[in-house]
Amino acid sequence: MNITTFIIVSVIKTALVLFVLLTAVAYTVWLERKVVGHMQNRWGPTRVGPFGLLQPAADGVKFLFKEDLTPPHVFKPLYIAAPMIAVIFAVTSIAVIPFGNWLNVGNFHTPFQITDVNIGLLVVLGITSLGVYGVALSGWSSNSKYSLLGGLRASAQMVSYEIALGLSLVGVLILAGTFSLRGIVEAQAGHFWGFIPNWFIFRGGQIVAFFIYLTAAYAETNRIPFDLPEAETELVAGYHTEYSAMKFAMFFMAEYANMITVACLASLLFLGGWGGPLFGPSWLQQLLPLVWFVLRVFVFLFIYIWVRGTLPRFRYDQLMAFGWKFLLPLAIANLMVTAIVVVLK
Amino acid sequence: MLHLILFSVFGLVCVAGAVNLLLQRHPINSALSLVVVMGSLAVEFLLLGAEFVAAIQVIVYAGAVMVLFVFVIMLLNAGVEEQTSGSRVAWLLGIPAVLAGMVIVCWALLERSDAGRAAIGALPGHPADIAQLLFHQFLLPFEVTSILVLIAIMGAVVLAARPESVERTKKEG
Amino acid sequence: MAHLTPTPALEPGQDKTMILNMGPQHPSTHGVLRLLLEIDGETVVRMMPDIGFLHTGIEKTCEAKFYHQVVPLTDRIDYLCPMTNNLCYALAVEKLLGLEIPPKAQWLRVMLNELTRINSHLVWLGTHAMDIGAMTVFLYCFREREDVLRLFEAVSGQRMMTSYFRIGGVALEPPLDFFDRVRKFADAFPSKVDEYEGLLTGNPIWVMRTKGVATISAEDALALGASGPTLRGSGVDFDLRRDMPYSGYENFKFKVPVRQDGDVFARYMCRVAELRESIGIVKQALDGMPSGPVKANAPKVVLPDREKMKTEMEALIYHFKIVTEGFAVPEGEVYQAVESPRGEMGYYVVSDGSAKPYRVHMRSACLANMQTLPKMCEGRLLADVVAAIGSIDIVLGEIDR
Amino acid sequence: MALAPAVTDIEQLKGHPAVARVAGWNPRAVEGVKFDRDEMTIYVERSAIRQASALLRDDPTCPFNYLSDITCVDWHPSEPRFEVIYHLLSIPNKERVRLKVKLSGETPALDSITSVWPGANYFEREIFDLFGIRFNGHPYLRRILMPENWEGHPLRKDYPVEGYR
Repeated sequence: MNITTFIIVSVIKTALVLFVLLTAVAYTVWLERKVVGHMQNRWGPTRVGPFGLLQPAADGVKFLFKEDLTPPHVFKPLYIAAPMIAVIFAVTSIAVIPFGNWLNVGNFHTPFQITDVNIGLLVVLGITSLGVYGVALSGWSSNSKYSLLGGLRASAQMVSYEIALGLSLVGVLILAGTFSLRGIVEAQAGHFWGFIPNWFIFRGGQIVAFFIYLTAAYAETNRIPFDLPEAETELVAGYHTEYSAMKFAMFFMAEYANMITVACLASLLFLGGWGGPLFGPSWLQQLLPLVWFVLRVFVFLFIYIWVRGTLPRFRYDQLMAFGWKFLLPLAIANLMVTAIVVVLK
Repeated sequence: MLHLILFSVFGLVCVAGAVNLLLQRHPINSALSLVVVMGSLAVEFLLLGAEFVAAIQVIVYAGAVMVLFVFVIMLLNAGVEEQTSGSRVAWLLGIPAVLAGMVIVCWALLERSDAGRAAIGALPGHPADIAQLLFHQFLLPFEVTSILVLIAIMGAVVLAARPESVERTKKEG
Repeated sequence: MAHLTPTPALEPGQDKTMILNMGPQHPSTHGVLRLLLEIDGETVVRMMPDIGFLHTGIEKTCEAKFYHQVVPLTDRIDYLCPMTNNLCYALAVEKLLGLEIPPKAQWLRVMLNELTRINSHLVWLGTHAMDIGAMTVFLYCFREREDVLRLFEAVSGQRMMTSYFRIGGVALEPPLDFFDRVRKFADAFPSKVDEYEGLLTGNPIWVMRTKGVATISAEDALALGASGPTLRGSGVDFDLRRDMPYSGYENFKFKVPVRQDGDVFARYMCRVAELRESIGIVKQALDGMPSGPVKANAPKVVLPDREKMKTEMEALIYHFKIVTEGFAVPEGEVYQAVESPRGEMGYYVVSDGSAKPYRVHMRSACLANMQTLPKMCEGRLLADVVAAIGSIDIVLGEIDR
Repeated sequence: MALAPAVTDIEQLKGHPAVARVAGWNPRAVEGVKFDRDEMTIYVERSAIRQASALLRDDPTCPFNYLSDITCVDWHPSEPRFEVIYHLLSIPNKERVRLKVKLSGETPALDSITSVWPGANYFEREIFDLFGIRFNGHPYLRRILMPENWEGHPLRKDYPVEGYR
């Protein structure tokens, strides 16, 4: 592949993935409103389009045309940059996430992935760890007490839970023996005992790791029961109290894009990625992995929404205690057990 | 070719960030400049083939250490620093010293330029290689460093602990 | 008890702390309450509630109205339990007049009063849970509240500002199928309470957020004038319905839930238990509903039936007189207290012998309960403030009047 | 409408625990009593209110351990113009008593009872706000319902309802 085709293919892939991701973000919001609505004896959006399907578009238009207020006394450069930082880092990590196997059209082969790097997982972790800047800076630059408290809570929470999140993944890495997300998925192919799929969630006690990952991921994405940075009943809206219109929408997008990233990672690392039964003609066989992958992501997102409809919110000190005193030791224990098992084998 | 261009661009970004770090008057701007430096350094590592180091650079420095810096700045609500002309000794000694240092570094680099020069992207940066170095070749220094860091952490905890909590610990035994 | 006297105004600019101005527009101050918080990190060092944003001068307005015209004003004090306020005012004026109320009116009042309590507690539970982050409970509660409001609408024509209890009885006979509808609701309701409890009572996060949080001892609660579930949550076994019965409450059997811990969880458990007790009282009222008139036989005070007005001369004259010039109430003063969902709701009515009350004062349970708030919150985290506000169940309309 | 006439003879009402307690402490503190519509009222001398309420609170046989309410009535234009009214409740004995203090209209002031009942705080502030009565010894006597810069005291009978002209 020469450099021109490389650039063209990359641009096309990036644009496509970005489009799909942003659409998915919009429809995750719709899904959330719909699912939570049905859980709570109401309908969710119904007015705009069939089943309210055009609601995300209406929301987008609304955000675009809303008055964009910049309160006085904010630290303007960072106040404007913060939502962009948040959304950029939220979206960037999708670059290394594989969605499926290879696409083969005649002579042309390309993976369903923007780029495959052999430290894919580390890249995702690195980029998401930068996402905290958006939150922290928005909290600080807004020059509002609620925002500041929200920003502080968010950065402390994200830094703390990142450790547990990272450690929960190490077990999987030991079993897979690679940082490449594609490699990790390939390590989960096949079945053991004839029928149980060879997913990491079923292997070597990694169900514990999955639980830790799930919990830490909720905290990383600031979702209930860990949504303290924006706990609206305490901090009005936390770090984005002072934001309106498109800047607010960017934070919103960042949150949902992060949710999707986290869901993708969970599917790749624990649920066998895009593995699933393949049948039919060859074009179908190429596209089916995408379907299986999206299905897993959907299930994961559904659990997110379900939890939101069920649980109350932690208190700040309880959240910290839970992260440091329970999740982190559990993650370390899981890591050691996994390592010992692998070595003994 | 592409790699070389990228390498040079990010090298410049890195230097510009470092200079900006010194010039900025507001601590938060300085901190963010440092983040830029870290980020572009990571890219340099990546381009050199040290992917693992690059990722760790971002995760540890940009993602954790600098976040704590920003955190502290936010908490203290540090304002703009006042501009001072600086002491004359610094001007007289500092500039020649910096120049001399740069000359020495350049000379050293040029002198050794042939030996051990690695092609871009050819450094042994794979996690397995790093592990080999850390846990076989340099195991002792690695462990000694970790003990040193542990002692430093303990010292920091003792220094940062509030007097009353130290008292309580003493009482409890 | 000097430790309970409030600290003077907060002075900003102290070194380590920050003044956070919570409210008057804030999602969890349940209306327009402003809390001045001095916080150190997220720990509340001092708290000063600031009220009065909803002050509408109802007490002053009452002095310009005839006695019967005051009834609609009482609805608007506490918009979550209009019937309790109606009842309290009606009882006070009836006591001034020395009026006997027929049993059916009394039982109807008790039944509707308990439905009001359920209505109010449902709003409390929903918003309290929402404050702590459990969003679904809110909508579940409002689902049942809707049923109660429909019952109110059926009986009084209004969902919230009912004005159904009048001086000398109730406004109208309830509609024909009303009691069946109430029974249907009463039969279905306990399982709904199970549903709320299923989402909250056993939930570890809920327990973590409420147990041992915002505690107040029985002595402090008494000294600060707390009443209702706020007092019973601290272990003081006192309920006006049982201990100083009014409006025929002595005829009903019910338990008064008391918890000893004095924390948010205790108050929560008290109120949830009260939901079950209230529905029990409603059922008893349904079972033993006496027959007879719903208004006292006092033509000078009670408006005549529409039917009589059209056929009897005297009724028409009385109607005209009551509506145009009210009715004189003998000189004197009366303090009547009832157990509102929030505590002791008291009406102090002074008559100078004319047709307008000389002074009407409402003893607001929330105003006194809110004095416990700084005691509960100081030294605790910001998130606990929200839990504490929810747990004392304030209605700002009642506080500010 | 059979209303029993009010009893105002102190000798007849000596049986009431609150009357006995206050009169037993200082007969001059009791300016009068009234028993009307099953409610007991004791008129307390202005300077004795704090002591009287403390006495009633600590009564060993019938402790009036709960302060229900404090309010005020303006009898403008007659003199003494104001009546400050305390409603006490004995939770163990399920008994209520009403204390009344009469104040002149000149510079109405009396002792605060916040040192006896911290819960009196808001009630006294409300009376200060709406009637303009000062409570000596109150820790934080500021307007509570009306804005800080409000002119006049709205619940006074001579307050111009339609605004100052």
